[in-house]
Amino acid sequence: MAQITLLEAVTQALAHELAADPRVVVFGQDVGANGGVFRATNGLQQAFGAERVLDTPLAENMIAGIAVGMATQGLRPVAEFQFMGFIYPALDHILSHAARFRNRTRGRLSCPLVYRAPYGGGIHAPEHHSESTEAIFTHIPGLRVVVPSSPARAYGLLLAAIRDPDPVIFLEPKRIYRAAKQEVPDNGEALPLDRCFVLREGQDLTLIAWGAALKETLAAADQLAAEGIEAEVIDPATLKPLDIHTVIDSLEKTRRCVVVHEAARFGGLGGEIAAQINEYAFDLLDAPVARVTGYDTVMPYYRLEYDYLPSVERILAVARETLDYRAGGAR
Amino acid sequence: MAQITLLEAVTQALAHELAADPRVVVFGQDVGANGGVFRATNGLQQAFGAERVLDTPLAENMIAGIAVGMATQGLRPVAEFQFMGFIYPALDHILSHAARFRNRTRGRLSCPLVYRAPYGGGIHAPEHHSESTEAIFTHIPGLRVVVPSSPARAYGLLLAAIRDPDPVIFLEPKRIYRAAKQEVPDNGEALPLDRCFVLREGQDLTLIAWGAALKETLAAADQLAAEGIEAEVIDPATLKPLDIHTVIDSLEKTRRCVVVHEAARFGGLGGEIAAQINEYAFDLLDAPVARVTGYDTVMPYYRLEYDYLPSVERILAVARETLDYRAGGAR
Amino acid sequence: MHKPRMHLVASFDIAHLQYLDEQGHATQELPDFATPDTLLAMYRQMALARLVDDRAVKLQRTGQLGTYPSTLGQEAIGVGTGAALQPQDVYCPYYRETGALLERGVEIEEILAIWGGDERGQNYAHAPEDLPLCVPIATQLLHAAGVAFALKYQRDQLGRPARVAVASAGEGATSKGDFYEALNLAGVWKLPAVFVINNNQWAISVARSAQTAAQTIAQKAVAAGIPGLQVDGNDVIAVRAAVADAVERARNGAGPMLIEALSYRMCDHTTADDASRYRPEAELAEAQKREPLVRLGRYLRAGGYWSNEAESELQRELAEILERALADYRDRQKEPPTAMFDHLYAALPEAFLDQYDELAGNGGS
Amino acid sequence: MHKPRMHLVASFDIAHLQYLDEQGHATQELPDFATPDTLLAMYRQMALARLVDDRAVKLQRTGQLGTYPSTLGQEAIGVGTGAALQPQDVYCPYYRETGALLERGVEIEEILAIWGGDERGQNYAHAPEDLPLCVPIATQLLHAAGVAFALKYQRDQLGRPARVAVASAGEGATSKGDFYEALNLAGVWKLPAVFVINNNQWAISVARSAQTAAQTIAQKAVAAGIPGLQVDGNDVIAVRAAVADAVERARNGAGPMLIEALSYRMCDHTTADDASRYRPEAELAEAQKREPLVRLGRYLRAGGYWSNEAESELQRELAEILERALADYRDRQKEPPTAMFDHLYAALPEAFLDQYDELAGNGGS
Ligand SMILES: Cc1ncc(C[n+]2csc(CCOP(=O)(O)OP(=O)(O)O)c2C)c(N)n1
Ligand SMILES: Cc1ncc(C[n+]2csc(CCOP(=O)(O)OP(=O)(O)O)c2C)c(N)n1
Ligand SMILES: [Mg+2]
Ligand SMILES: [Mg+2]
Repeated sequence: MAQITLLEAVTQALAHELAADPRVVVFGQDVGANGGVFRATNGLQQAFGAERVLDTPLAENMIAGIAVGMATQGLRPVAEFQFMGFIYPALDHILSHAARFRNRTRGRLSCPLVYRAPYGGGIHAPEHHSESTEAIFTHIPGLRVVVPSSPARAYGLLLAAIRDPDPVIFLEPKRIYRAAKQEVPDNGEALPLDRCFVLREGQDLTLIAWGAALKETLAAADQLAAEGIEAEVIDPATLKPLDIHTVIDSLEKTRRCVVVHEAARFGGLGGEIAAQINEYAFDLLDAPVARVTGYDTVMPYYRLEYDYLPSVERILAVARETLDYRAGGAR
Repeated sequence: MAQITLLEAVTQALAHELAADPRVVVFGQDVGANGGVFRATNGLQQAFGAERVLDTPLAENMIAGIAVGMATQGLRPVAEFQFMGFIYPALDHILSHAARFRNRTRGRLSCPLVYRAPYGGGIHAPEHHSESTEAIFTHIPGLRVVVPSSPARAYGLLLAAIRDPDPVIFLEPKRIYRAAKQEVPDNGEALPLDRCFVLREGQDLTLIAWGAALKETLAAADQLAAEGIEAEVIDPATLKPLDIHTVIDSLEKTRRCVVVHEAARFGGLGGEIAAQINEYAFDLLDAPVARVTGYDTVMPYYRLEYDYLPSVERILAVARETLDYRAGGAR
Repeated sequence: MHKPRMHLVASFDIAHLQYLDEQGHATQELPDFATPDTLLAMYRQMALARLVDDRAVKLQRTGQLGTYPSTLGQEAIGVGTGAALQPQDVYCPYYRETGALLERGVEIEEILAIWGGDERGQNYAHAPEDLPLCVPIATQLLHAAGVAFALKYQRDQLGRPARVAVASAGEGATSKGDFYEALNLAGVWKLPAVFVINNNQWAISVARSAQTAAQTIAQKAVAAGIPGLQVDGNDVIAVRAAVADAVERARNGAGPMLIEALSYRMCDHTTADDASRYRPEAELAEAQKREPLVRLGRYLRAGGYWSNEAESELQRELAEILERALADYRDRQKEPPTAMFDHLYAALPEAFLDQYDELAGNGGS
Repeated sequence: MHKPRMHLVASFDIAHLQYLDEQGHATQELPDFATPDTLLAMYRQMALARLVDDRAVKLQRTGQLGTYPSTLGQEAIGVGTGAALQPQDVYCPYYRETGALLERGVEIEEILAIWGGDERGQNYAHAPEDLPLCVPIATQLLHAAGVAFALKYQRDQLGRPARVAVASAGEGATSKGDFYEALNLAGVWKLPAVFVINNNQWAISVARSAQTAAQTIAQKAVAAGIPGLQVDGNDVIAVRAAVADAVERARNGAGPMLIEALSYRMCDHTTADDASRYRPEAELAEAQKREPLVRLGRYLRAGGYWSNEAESELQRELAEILERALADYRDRQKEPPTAMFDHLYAALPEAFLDQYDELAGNGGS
């Protein structure tokens, strides 16, 4: 079987569901003949017809809004935002409607839909093309927020997202769209949306990261391993609802934790994870939960983008501080 | 001097700046003849003219976008969103533009503007009229996010917001718009946007809250005081950038902390505060930083809204747990 | 500079439709549906809407209901629109909708429940596929475009019957991008969607003239390349005729249409509003002369189809209906606090069980 | 049902303006500004824009520049628009803007810097009040409305001279709510704003016909109650004449206007695009015949104002200008990492000093 990229795994999942479920409709800007600006929908219009794979006019608020309307009538819309930086005009429909229709109508109408968007920095793109503001969405009750970090997880999680009876924000780390290949059987098997994935086991330190930042996080773990320090690496994948128990289980072993994300630090998801660890596992902790994140500034134009993104060096530095931490206070 | 409400203090601050600075322009839906649906702009159009206090057509995205354009040309726009629940269509202009113009142009153009909105629940309003999603805004680099909790702070902080050279989201806790009166001299004295306010001193526990939730938080502190427990109550007021040092100073004394907010828990600002306390003061803590928040669900229609909002009872229960906490683990 | 020569590339006309004038005289031959029975049925529904609105405002004043938006003076729009639809069509309302909801079979008690702070009101027993009331202005218009897509798709791809999505909004809503984006999409995708605008001249305190420089709201259709029509929104026959035509047109695959129904908001915006702060007295007095219920009543009386006795009998009957609904509304128990999690997701994720338990009083933090 | 009688309430015409046809023949008397000198100056700027675009694409192909959007074939729109403005007017561009930026005095090196991933490119040395390039589609149109308000306010309230805000966008942008909201506000507030649409027939891979059912983009003005005009966007005289007229109209208090300039995107959308995936070959060949630079050249040659020698001399001169700019661009040093905090706020709040220090390599975590 051929090895495929994360990007191709997305396409494979979309094709699988288009074939399996006549209610599935794929739409967005340039998803048709062009196959999407990243080619995530490559060949789908040709294969499934322009009635099921549609180019929309240029309006993200519209894309989000019509998806809501479609979903309430039993379709399974899968809408693409061309880049996460262009999802903001759509927030109202996502937050006020997609996430609330079921609750508002006491279950009478619901929004089984997927909003996909390539996200994150690191591809030398123009302004607004490198956003990672997942924390805006993880704060919204009623949503699921999912970020795959490998071809297999992209395939299995996207299947799950499309089949999920509720709205899912599916953020695709475009920096690793083509970074690695993997065999991904097209077997229609979904992955769970309520479990963290433990990518690497270890007992000395827990590293938590998702999306493209796992690249540097795993590299840091390798480096630590070379020094005899075994880091456990956890990919939550589904950022909301978050499976904190897998994290706590890990901390039972490691007692030390570093969270890594590209997004700005203040109000990023790292804070929530740290707070929950604090709440669930305060007694376990031998060091404060540390964060390695994007800075609290606007993602810079590309010349400085790698100065902004968490690097292996930054992760290692904070990991070492966390490992070396010895309580200095009274407790 | 007359005592005025928080709402009247807002009006007083707006009038003061309209009088003091010809660049100040106030606009939004119904802010003119009607004086705003809550009357925050009562009498301003009559006093300053329809050229400076303007009713807009009905489009929040437009309101946010024109404010950006105005500000780049040296005006000082103060735009009202009628309710925080209607600010979402405007997110793109707030996040992608207001917060970025200075950075994008390396200081050539900037956005000295204020986006005001009544926020929070508890007034038996219809759907979407009780939002408290401040965490969406506090995550955005380049913004300031301010929430007053008394007439004097509303006046002083709004003056500061209007005079600030950068964009400010000014969220007015409408549940306490008319809850209390206070003498607020119209002396044009602004309050700092980079300092927490310590509303009550104490050495046993630190309670952190903002906006209307301070009502219950202060009531809980009173109750604790009656039992001989002195809680320090901190109102950050400016939620971003956050003055964590005042919080840490308090924890030096109390070593225990509870954060209270109306917003949903997951990804709410309470998580960020807990994470920062963890980072800055891990050794000080005798108990995990606890949170009393809205639930991770949609703010319900009004019959259940007080079941959703943090109550004095919930705050007391968590405060007591935090006070009673004894480390059970190895450290 | 001298005036350059240009050539014409496109031309557009906006027309206005009326059947009954202010005195209730027919200004042209009535459409086929306008039999005495049909007109009486619509008269009844408008009268019921007025009664419900009136009582709802009183309930709010006495603390028994939350904020409520009356349709006083605009009953012909909701009733005319609702009457023009087939049951299987999907209605996508805004929030000022008493008449239309009644036509769609929504219970009075459900309407009251919504404004009484209870989500269960949106779980319509008899209009299972209609969208719930929509508060964020103009957003329902995009939902309607999506619904229209779904209906078209279900017909074309899944062999279901032809159905139409019909949405409503106020004239203030036509300033918001959603309105335009919905029309534009419906136009280019030729969706079976009809957009009905209640132009009641006010968006809270903002007058029609302050919303747009467009001479008519109907002409906003030109931007989307779809037909736009203005109707006398106080003439229930005109409203129903125009909407029914547009709906059948859409059902037959001819695409969407925009209808502007001219009326007047004879009430406060909602019970939270005080229109005397901004509305010229004279304007209201003028509007009174054009209102839809009296107008249709005049026509019916002139034709011998209506009388004082019939009116008293109707009012008695409607009052009874209302009282029954009120009793149901008052009997309604508050949901348990845990209900706020019951329909957040299809099944509550594990991550929120702690909070559910806390609400249930079973501990947790 | 028989067809009802309706009365007409509004009518609209959309006109098209052209001065030079595809062969470069004048189709009517040229406007006063169209002296040989002025035309030659515009020819020069269009040629420069083409050169810059061509080189920028090559720089990208060789890894020396990021994604770049060429204006190939659309130079008349940027140059004609830019030439129609006064220096004190405020230009609110989108991102496909080489010609207009050159007209506004933005340095080639600044343009390259922007697409080379350096914010300093947006700190225009010679257009201090113009807005920077704008990537989120159509948002600049609302900024332009705000700018127009500011200019009007500064004139009316603060005694400053009359100025105009001019914004541009692609035809794809006219599907987005921002476009419509901007026009609507400009209309009802009678703002001194002019909106110029580069209708290059494609929005990446989405054809004009898939954006909207409107026969013209110009007619979208009808929705806002403002005038709309279509011009031949490959005729720089028509573009300049129409924009100059609209700008003077706006300056004189007559309010906003929408101008649709018909052209064709003869290049890929950006260097990240491959138009061969979706663009019919024949369409490009057709467009080639109508392109603006050759067209104006033909007119100038026919009048004896231009020649092969002049062309060679011009190309030599422009190449030199470009090489100097390229040298500056290549010499440009990357900013220090701390620069990402330098202009986030007017002064960096204490809360972020830790992070600043970390970036500066002074420790912190
Ligand atoms: C997006 C949004 N902004 C503001 C509001 C507050 N609001 C409620 S109704 C209304 C005026 C609506 O006017 P119009 O569309 O003419 O409808 P009408 O109420 O007159 O029927 C406003 C501003 C809202 N509900 N949604
Ligand atoms: C809000 C938003 N959505 C999507 C994009 C991605 N995008 C960049 S250009 C473009 C097409 C724009 O087409 P048009 O407006 O016709 O302008 P053109 O590029 O053809 O000049 C798209 C979809 C964007 N920049 N902003
Ligand atoms: Mg209205
Ligand atoms: Mg285009």
